Amino acid sequence: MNLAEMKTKSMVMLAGLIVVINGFFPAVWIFFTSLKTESELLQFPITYIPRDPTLVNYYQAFTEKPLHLFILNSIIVAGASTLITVFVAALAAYALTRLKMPKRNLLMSILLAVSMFPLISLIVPLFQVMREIGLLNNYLSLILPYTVLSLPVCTLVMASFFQDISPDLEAAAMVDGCTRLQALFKIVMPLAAPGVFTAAILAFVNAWDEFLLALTFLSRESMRTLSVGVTLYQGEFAFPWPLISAALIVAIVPVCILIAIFQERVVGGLTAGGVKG
Amino acid sequence: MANVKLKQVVKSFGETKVIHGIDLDIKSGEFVVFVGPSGCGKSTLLRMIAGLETTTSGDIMIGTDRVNDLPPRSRDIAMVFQDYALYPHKSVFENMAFGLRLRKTPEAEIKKRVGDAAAILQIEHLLERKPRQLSGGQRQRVAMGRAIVRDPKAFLFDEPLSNLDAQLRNEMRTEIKKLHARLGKTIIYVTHDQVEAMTLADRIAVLSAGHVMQYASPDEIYNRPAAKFVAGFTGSPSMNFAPGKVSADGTSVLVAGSNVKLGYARASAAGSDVTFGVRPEDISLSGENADAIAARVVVVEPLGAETLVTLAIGESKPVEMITRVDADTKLLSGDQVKVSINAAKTHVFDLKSELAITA
Amino acid sequence: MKLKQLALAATLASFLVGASASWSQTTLRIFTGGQQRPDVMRKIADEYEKRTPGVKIAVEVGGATSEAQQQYLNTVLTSKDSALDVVLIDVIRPAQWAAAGWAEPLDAYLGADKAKVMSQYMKAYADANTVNGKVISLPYFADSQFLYYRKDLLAKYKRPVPKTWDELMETSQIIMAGEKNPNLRGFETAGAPIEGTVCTFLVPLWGEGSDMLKNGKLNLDTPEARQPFQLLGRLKQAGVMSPNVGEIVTDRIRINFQAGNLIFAQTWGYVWNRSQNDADSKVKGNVGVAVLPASKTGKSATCIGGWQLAVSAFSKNKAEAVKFVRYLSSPEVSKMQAIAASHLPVFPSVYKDKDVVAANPWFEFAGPIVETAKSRPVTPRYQEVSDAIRSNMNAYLSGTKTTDVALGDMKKRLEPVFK
Amino acid sequence: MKPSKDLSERALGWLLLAPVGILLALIVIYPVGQLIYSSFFTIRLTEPWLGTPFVGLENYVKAWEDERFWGALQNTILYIVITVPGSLAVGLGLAMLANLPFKRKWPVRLALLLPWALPLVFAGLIFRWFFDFKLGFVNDFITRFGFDPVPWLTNPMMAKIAICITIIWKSSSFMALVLLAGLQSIPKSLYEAAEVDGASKWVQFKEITLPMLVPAIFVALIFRTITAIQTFDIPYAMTGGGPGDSTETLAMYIHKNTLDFLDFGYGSALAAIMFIVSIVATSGYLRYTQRSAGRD
Repeated sequence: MNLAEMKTKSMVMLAGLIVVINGFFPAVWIFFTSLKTESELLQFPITYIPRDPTLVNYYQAFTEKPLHLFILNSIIVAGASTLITVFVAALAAYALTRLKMPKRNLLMSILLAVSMFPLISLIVPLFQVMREIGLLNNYLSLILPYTVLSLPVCTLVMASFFQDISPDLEAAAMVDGCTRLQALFKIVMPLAAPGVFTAAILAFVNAWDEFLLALTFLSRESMRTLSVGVTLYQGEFAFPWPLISAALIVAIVPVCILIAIFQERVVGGLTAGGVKG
Repeated sequence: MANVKLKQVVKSFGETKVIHGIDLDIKSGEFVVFVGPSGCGKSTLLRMIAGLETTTSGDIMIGTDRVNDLPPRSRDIAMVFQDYALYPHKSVFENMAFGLRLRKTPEAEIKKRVGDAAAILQIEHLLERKPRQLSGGQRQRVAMGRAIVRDPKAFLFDEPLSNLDAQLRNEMRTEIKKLHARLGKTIIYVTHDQVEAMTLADRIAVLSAGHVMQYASPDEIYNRPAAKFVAGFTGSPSMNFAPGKVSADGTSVLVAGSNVKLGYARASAAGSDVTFGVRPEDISLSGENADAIAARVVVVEPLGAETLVTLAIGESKPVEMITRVDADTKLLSGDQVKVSINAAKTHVFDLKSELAITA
Repeated sequence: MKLKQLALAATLASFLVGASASWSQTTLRIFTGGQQRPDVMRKIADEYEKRTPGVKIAVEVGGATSEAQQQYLNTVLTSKDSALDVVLIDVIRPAQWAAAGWAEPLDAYLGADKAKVMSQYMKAYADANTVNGKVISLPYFADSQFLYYRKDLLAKYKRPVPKTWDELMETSQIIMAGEKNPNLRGFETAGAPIEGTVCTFLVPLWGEGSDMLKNGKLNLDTPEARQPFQLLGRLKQAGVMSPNVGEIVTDRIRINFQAGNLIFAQTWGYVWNRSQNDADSKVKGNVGVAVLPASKTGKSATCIGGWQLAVSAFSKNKAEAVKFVRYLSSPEVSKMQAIAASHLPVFPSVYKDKDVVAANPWFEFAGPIVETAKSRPVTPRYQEVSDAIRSNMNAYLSGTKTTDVALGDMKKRLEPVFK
Repeated sequence: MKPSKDLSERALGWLLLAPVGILLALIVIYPVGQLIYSSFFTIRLTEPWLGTPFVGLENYVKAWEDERFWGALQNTILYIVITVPGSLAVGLGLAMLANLPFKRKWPVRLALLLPWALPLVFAGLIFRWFFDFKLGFVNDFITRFGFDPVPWLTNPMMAKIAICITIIWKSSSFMALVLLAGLQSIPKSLYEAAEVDGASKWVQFKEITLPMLVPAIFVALIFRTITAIQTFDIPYAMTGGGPGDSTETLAMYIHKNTLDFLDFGYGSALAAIMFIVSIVATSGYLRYTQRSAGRD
């Protein structure tokens, strides 16, 4: 290896380090905090690395609140809304890209315009809708709005993927005896798998992140989702950071694992879908 | 304009060596083609000359300068890429002008040079268009135009025709040949297509697995291949090979139970097992004569101008060989015929080294 | 095939029977915040279920802060949802609940007992739960702001517990100068834009003998109204209060006090237990509780807190709910809470209960202080009032508004509420 | 057996769009209608005796005269103007760095995905801690270099900076993902051609990377703008709008008016205004998609 190559190599390492630190430092901070006792945390000057690491916060995070239920609820809500979003968005994207629909650009624009409406201002009327159809404290009260939240983006991503699939393939499938719908599900969808996957991840993270609706629509403690559940550790009179940090770490880990497993495909999917948008 | 010289050029990626110490001397104004199957290292070698790949060791000289450590932009070369690499957001004119602008060429000069190149390539009417509005052949011309306007020391072509259909490929091949004749520039051209290599090159470098197998004129490559690999890579259909045994005096080879005369004696291989090779056009149907070998027709493929015939030659253990015959020759599969082999055009290769045995 | 259908029918039938059996049972759903010790509430509910056959209590735990809870309740109640029967509400809310018609007035249920029932409670609580003569809710437990102080430090420097703000400042400066601990501050109170900051404004104002409202009209054009700003400004200027008071939230005061970084603190009742019992508390055994200071001429008053029980106007089991509320708001439960959760009782009598005092010795001093507690302005638009006060107080404490601007803006926002 | 009949394309199209339509109608269109309708009435739940009289545009007039609304609007616009280009710049930087040829790709990718997957509220809470005057590591860091601690969250200017930094940190990673996707779709040969043509790295960035990234940048910007208009969680968690109202956004003010003050008429009017702001801010994009759709 010559000097120039070594220089390049160390520059690349440095770049990687910057990106990694930028992405990880809050998580690392939170992780360290989760190993501290409250008194160490409040020490001044502050400490960075825990002096007496303890796992007691993790134990407490699970015993003080049903953290496992929060995780489960988040998985149920995010998972179900992801499935519905992908399904519904796939149908719409198909109709908008592959069928001869009148005014499809207009339809697309409407879809986008709708997504621009600040969801935050819809909480009260939405709450009434949910109550009228009896969905309060029902997972559906979050699943449905989350589905809508991600619909426009997912439709766009999938539409851009569908556009790239040769119409001949579908024609071939129909000659072979598929109906249009079968052609969609058996030929187009599998071929657009990266797009479907990207849409799914987007929808999942959107749902996983959401706070305000979750706070308002699922009030029973056993039905809280993670983003709300973790903030429940704080109180009027308390902000137990180490405990919250432990809960946060537990909350972040599943997503991290999910992302670590699928990161290749997330980036790959965005690669293909994001650009064309 | 300049000559290009490679001295013991080596390229390795980590532990794996992909170019094994290549020496090549390309004369100023010469059209040299690197040919070889995919993965032989020909593109890597070209990119090393361009400066797009680092050189692990050895020297690359363009003119009198050693350019190993120069970035591509300082090597004064122009390159035409396989996918043309036209800047999609720039018009044809701007694509061609880009390199000149970067060299701070005066506007009038840019106009003139782009205009001239466009005239040569007959793309003057396309100058305002964007690349995506062009056909494949037009894009190809633009890519060449971009190289021409630069007036560099050397042109590098990286499989420039492989994305075109057969018809267009032939046309563009002729264009490139004309262009070389007109500009007289040093051109290094990479292709896997031996027809392109044969038709375009002043000299061909046949590469295999990071080695130059032969570096010679097309005629020499075709008629005096230095190795079995080179022989098999050129000509279409390619040379017929069969296992053989050189006679004790070295003047003939025993192939499929029949004795085949050699053009001259291979004393060095007398009595040893070899690979025998003969090109299809050097096998001819003949009447009964002393040297004629019995053969059976297996497949007949009329091409219009000529007909390819696959024969099972020999008596004891027949081997299949292809020959070209006149289009009027009427043969059916299963016919028994006699063939003779042009002794002057026979080749013998060593079994192990696969190099041609020439003495 | 037939058999399967039969089995299915039998299963369905058994479900129906089971369901109809449970119909004879009433399930009351009570909503409480996560900070009001839902675990203790559960125990009390278990006790109630034992005594009252046919009634099941479901405890629903809401958001962490009073505001988070109210935001949720707002959505539930504006849509007239009958899901909740009993709701635990902050002491500042009965007026809003009365106005919005969310709480079932309890007068009819109390009947002739009304006067007797209400007179058992500390007066401040009887008042806080009565709006326009109607009993909107019943008190569950009390709370108020106290002046916490460091007994050891006051003793070391031979200073009395301050009666006035000037004394507090002087004592702080003396001790801070003597201790030479750069982390030690004299005084801390809430300054972030949170509900507690309303008390940060009101306590000194009351201490001047003034009030925000006079006969229901805004009364901030007085010289006294400038005092809270000037006082806190002086404290901050002198370094007695930390420069970051603008980001101080309630629990931060406890943390700082417990860490031994404060001489005085103005905060709620829960701090006593934590600072005396937490393993990491550095002030164990040195915590004193007193009434908050006043001005030289005024009379000290503290800010009332605590939680009330309201019956939802949309409940389908109002009668049962009221019964349950009456139970929860009884001396018996007050004592249970005092012992199990250190919740301050709403009955003067309970403060003197032997078991209660044994569990919480400090209740002895706390009782009289709670008696001095005053309510924050009573109005259905309290949230707007609170917002006007806290955001301007916060702006002032952060140094972004002067007294004139902060007070002016506060008035501007309050005027439409009290027009 | 009857031959199965395929629906006409158009009928099938409408059928496939139906689920979207139903969901939108239920979750967005009906509530929005209710919202706009409400904005013409006085609906103050704290004072139900006022009834719900029709007041025409009074709520809008009130907004026009409401300093706090203008302040919130100004803050929102400030956050858009700072954080949208900010996260684009940081995101582009991250994407460029992440696009380098790493031997091990997963730590880098994970580092890009993590901030994206971290819920906004969490990000707000964590950064509030970072910017804490006394216990935050930012002040710890700068005091170590001999500077005075900065009152990050209690000074309006500094609080805005802290919020913008947090928003940029949180949103730049998604930006980076989209841009990285864009970068990876640029053929390598373009850079090689430019290299041979004589372009320096900077010229390559300016002449190839940026123009080629335009579609990706556009997509990223639009989604970022839509979310920036709705900025809520991060300032809510970090400052609660303080000091004073100096960091309050439109979304927070709407939230306050509806869920705290229970003034639904006024809150609805504000929400409707916010919708108009969204439409204005993104209409350019709509035109762009229309145009590009028309072109292809």
